[in-house]
Amino acid sequence: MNFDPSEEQILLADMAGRLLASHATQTVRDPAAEWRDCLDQGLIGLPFTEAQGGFDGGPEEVMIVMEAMGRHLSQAPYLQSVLLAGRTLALAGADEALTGLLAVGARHALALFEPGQRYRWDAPATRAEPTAEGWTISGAKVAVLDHDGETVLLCPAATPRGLGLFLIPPGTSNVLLAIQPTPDGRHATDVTLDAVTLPPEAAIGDPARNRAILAEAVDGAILGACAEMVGAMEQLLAITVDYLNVRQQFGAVIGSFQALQHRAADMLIAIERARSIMIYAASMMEAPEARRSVAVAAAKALVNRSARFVGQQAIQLHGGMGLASDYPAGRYFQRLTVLGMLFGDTDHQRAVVAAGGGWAG
Amino acid sequence: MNFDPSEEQILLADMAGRLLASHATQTVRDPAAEWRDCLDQGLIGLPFTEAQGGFDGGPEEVMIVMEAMGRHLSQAPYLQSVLLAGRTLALAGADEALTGLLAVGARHALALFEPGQRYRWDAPATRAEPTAEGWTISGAKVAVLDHDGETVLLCPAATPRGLGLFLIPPGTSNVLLAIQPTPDGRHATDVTLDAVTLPPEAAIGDPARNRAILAEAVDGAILGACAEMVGAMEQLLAITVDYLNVRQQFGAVIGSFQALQHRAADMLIAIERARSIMIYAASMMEAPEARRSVAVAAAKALVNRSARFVGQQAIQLHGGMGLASDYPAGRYFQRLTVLGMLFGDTDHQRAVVAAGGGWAG
Amino acid sequence: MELQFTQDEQAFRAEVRNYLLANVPERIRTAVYQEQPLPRAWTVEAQRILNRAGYAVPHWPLEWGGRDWSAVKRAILAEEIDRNAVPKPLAFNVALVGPVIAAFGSEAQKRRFLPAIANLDLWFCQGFSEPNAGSDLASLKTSAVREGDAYRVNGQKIWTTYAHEADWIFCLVRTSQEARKQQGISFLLIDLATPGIEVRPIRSIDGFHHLNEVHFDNVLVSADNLVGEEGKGWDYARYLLGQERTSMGNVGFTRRRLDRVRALAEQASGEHGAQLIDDPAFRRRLTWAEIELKALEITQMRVVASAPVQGIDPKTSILKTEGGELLQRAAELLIDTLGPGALTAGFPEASEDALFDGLDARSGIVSAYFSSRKYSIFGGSNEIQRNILAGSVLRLGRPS
Amino acid sequence: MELQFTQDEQAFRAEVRNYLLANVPERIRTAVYQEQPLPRAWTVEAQRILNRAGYAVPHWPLEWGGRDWSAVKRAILAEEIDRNAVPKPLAFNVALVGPVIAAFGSEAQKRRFLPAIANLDLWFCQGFSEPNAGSDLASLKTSAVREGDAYRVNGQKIWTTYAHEADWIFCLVRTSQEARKQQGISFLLIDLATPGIEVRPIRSIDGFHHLNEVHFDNVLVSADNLVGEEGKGWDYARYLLGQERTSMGNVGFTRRRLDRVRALAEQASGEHGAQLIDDPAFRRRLTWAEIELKALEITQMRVVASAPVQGIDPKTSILKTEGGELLQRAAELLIDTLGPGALTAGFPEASEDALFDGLDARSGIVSAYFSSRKYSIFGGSNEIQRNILAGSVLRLGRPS
Repeated sequence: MNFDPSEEQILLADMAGRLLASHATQTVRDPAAEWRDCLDQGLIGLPFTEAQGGFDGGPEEVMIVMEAMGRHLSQAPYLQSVLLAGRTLALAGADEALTGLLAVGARHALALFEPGQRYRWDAPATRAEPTAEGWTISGAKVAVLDHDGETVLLCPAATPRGLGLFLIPPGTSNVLLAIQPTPDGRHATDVTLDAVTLPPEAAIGDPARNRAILAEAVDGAILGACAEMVGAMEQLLAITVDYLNVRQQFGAVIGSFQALQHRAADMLIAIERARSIMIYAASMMEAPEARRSVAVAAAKALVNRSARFVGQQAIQLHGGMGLASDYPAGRYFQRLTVLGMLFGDTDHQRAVVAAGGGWAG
Repeated sequence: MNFDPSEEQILLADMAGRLLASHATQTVRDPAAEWRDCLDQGLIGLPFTEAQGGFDGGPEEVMIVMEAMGRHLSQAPYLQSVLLAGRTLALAGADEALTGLLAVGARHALALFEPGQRYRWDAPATRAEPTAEGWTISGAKVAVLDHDGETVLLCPAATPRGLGLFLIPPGTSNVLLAIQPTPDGRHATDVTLDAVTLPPEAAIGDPARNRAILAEAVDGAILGACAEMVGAMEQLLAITVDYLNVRQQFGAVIGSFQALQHRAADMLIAIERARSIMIYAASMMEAPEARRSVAVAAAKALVNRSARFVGQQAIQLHGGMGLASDYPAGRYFQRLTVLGMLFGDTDHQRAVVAAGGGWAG
Repeated sequence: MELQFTQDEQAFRAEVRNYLLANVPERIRTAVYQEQPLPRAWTVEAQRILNRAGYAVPHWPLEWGGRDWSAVKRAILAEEIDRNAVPKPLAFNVALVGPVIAAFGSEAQKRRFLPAIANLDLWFCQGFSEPNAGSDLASLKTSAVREGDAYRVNGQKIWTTYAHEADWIFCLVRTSQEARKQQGISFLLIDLATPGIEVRPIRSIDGFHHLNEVHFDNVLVSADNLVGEEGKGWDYARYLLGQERTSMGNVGFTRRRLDRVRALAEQASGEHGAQLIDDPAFRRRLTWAEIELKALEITQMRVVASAPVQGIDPKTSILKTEGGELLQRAAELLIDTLGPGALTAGFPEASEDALFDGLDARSGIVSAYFSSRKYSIFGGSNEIQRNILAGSVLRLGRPS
Repeated sequence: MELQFTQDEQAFRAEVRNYLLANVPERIRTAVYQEQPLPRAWTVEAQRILNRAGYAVPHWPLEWGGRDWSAVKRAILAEEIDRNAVPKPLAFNVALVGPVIAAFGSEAQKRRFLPAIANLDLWFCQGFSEPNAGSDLASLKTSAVREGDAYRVNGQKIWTTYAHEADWIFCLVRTSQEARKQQGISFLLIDLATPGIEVRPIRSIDGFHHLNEVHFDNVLVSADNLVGEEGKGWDYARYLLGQERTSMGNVGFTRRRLDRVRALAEQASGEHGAQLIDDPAFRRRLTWAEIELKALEITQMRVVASAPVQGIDPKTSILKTEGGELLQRAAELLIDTLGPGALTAGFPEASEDALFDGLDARSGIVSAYFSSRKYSIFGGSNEIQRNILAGSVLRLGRPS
């Protein structure tokens, strides 16, 4: 065992940090430019194999990049288009679409959730029927992060042969998008599919394997979300400590009050705990699915819980300033809140662990 | 609404406080003498009607007395012999036994729990079969508080006609007692009944009503336990505050450290919360059973949770001193722990509330 | 002791509820239930409906519209207003500035302001906090220098809720630099239309605009608008903070939120076909919140229905602390009913015209989660409340 | 990064486990598993079995019995000892006084003490805390006055675990009144059989006798028993507290407790016929504890398997705090498996002869709940740990 980053990993962390920091300091952020820079610097290709046109990054490298994303509140659609949809394309062998992502940054988005199913995604009510010309898909998807009118939708749907996966290009007829801003300055979209017709080649993957493919991509993305949250929490604690050491009340910096000191210590404890369970999940990414998914769910449960605590306490320690959205603390709180609700809230993830029964080691 | 004690209630509180304080200051406590004093001063008769030979005390008076019991860590078997077994006798119309209690303090104990049923008591596996000479009872009971070789056992058992209630005098053959000290200096007993033969008049109450009778007595006793815990918590907080204002470390009394101050404030908050929910339960003692039992379960759940927090934090704030059983803090912690496990732990009681669904008001 | 509501109190509750349901328009109650921001006119409309029935200022002196109802009845009234999703009478008017004017104001001030305050003909906001005087209010710096019949006011207030909706502001200002920090402070009423005042919006983390900075640049205020004596502002502020504790626990509001949580969780799907309410983890959390709310209800009533406590009643700080934390817990439960749908619930931009565009009941829930953080910060943070409990109540740190 | 155990580390774990299971008698492991107090002889027996395999003092210098195993391997060893219910090597010997003698003792002291300490031929207890020097250790008053070749020791130590079982005590004593508080302190080894020493029992809230007061009344101690230099005791104590952090999180112990909770909850009935483990509320608590323990395992390994952190490693205080809190949580789960049966589990009297009478596995559980409170108190309370995290790590209260 060894938890120290290699030289290459240190270089990667520096590069990603510099790139994202340069966007974080802009008055008006430009997610598209941030995404372009990610492409130019090879971050988009990071988690794909050389054979796929990528750079062979593993879970450690994903953690490094996603922590930087969290630290700088990146608005690039990396979690969605690279870790979730992108890795699904790679696992499903959708080479053409993957090339579009890696070569020109063509954005894809995986639609996991449906109305009335909460965080379950493996038994969609959306149905795809084979037709003479290809497929007809009907159904509804909700809360697709970073999906909009220019994104290719990757859509799971029930087919007569099992779980299908379909690529729906932007502008396809009978696809209705309801795009909403998220509280963290990104956007998410509800999608209605009303007898959408698709050509045969829109189906990717293999109904016998698609569930497992999605599970693997989702687990990888959850690990990425955990890392983004850990990065965001660390930066939020740093901002909070700085504030405590500057803000004066009753003739002293408020950081000298023991009750506030212990609260900050509890935040640090919560963050280190989150980091450790994230590392555990990363170490289990190659394990069989049953063990991997329990590890990932445990990580998200504990990171979620830490994030709610750290986010709320950071606001509390900032007093009125924490409630102003132009001050950075609130932005981090909003980001942590959104990520906490993504892929499964704390109760959901804890229940997944409990259902998995004990630990294998 | 009005929460101020009447003049009579103030006198009762003073009397009970003085009586119990006089025993609390003895180096070696004498529970029998304490019990005798309770009899002499009319405390045993308190919760019974005048017609029964008592003094017509209601839930408010029971709260007052039991708070004093908690405050002084009384070892008199009041909770068991008066509130639990005594009130069962009264509700079941077992006049002769009740007279023994009221006239000479004859101790009774109600056996609620059985092996493998945790906190459920309404469907005993213990069976009583009618015979030519009366009854034969077999079964096992566990954790009968304050029961010993001189106590009349009040024993619920399944009969062909429904839930039976049986009086088993001390010394009855084939009754095996395993008496154990409890961590709070009292004792509790596991009872084995191996074909115990009883005369016909051993059966009291009415199988059609016994479950409701027991439910009412148990709810009343739970309210009493809550009050004992509230009294114990208040005294424990007072002891802790005194200690914090005396103990010096790093050149200051430790009560001047803000983190410890806030902990003590949280203890106070927890205690007031416990007191309020106890009052709510008291206000519901005359309500229909379904509402009463939800209110009582809610009270025990919240008082339990408060007590675990207050007890543990009192020990923590005392440091090493809290771990020494000769120092009073530890004794209160032990008492709170035992009471917390009586009648149902926090999860059990909360589940009772959840099963009862919402609140009627 | 009389641990239950009397017949009379129960009848009063029914009377209040009937009046509210019969008189306050559904559209207003729906917006409040969904925690959407109200148009100014609706807030005014609702308060006038309450005022008509004597429900806006029952705790005021009789001659200014008060009623001789017991504190228990006033607590019932406050609870029913909140529980039935009726907008509360504007606290800045009826609970803060009104009682101060009634107690310390001149007859002319009373006549001019009190009826207008009760009826929300004038909307007041509160100018206490400053950038460097939050919890430590005595450090405030906004100055008011006497010049003949007027004061010249300079300085800045911050976190001023609804300053952009208000007509007037009541301020603590420093009228003397020489006295002990607390003594140089006076209580001044200022018309926000006076030249030299600039109100700047602060966007909140809930996406809305409630808060403001108020800047005073050589603002001339008639000395007629000084309340009471110069230099006594600190005492008046303390008096004001000690007023009307009948709704300090926010019991009715939390009750309404938890009722809504339960309603939503009965509609929402859980993960295995069942309703969310049947999910053991969710139900456990809701049950705890309901148990704690019941305790808080009793604590609230203990504050109002017991003999006044000598000195500081610890229950006041407890009500503030617990009331706020429970509201926050209820907001967490609310947002958790949404599941992934919280991401597309919508989130308001700060611009005024977006106030109702694209926002629905779900959006109000998301905003409510964020905005609820204020309950442990404003009005004396929970840390300040715990300082009070430890120091003034438990008397910690004072070796005997 | 290498986030998994290597083949070599896994093989080492298997080797350790096999040795422990093959060599440590079942009766000892059962008593440890059931958290019953061990007879002194069993503790000694177990440590000698460990010492034989190099498992008692692997972190010591090679010449005194240490092994050149990596910190990860030593952490694995510590975890396996705890997890398999083998008595830990006596910490006072192997983790505290041993390393100090090895680092600062004379050659004669090393030869005399180190092998005996490793093999538990001599049992040491720790004389640091005093009635008025707990968290504030620098205030200690026990004096050692040099008289020729000896020190005359007067004073009192308290909370001395196992003083009634021990042969020797290592003490911090004040050898100079003049220096700065920390500088007048020396590190002295004292034979408990020396005239003038009285050990008085302190009964614990778990019903047992572990703790003691140790009184020194004109006790003459040979100056040969001074470790290192006079006046350097504070530095040695700091050195000692910085030693061996491979088991600071108590990961193996908590793992064992949680395994036992799971085993008991699979046997115990729930309330509706099912097993307790299937009760959603109980399972939820157990799952959380298991998740947190997994995080703590990784934190523990991060402490031992990463490059040393410059300055204070925050993870050390976190390990101490979280490790203790998790042990306490596991104890709560343990006692909660008993239900009402906790009342008749039995509770030990303080008298020695009652040590095993009437006590069974259930009694050990009840006592464990009470005794576990010590983990957040002794060895630097959790409040002290949070002070360290806030002050030395986050550097709070130091305006930049």
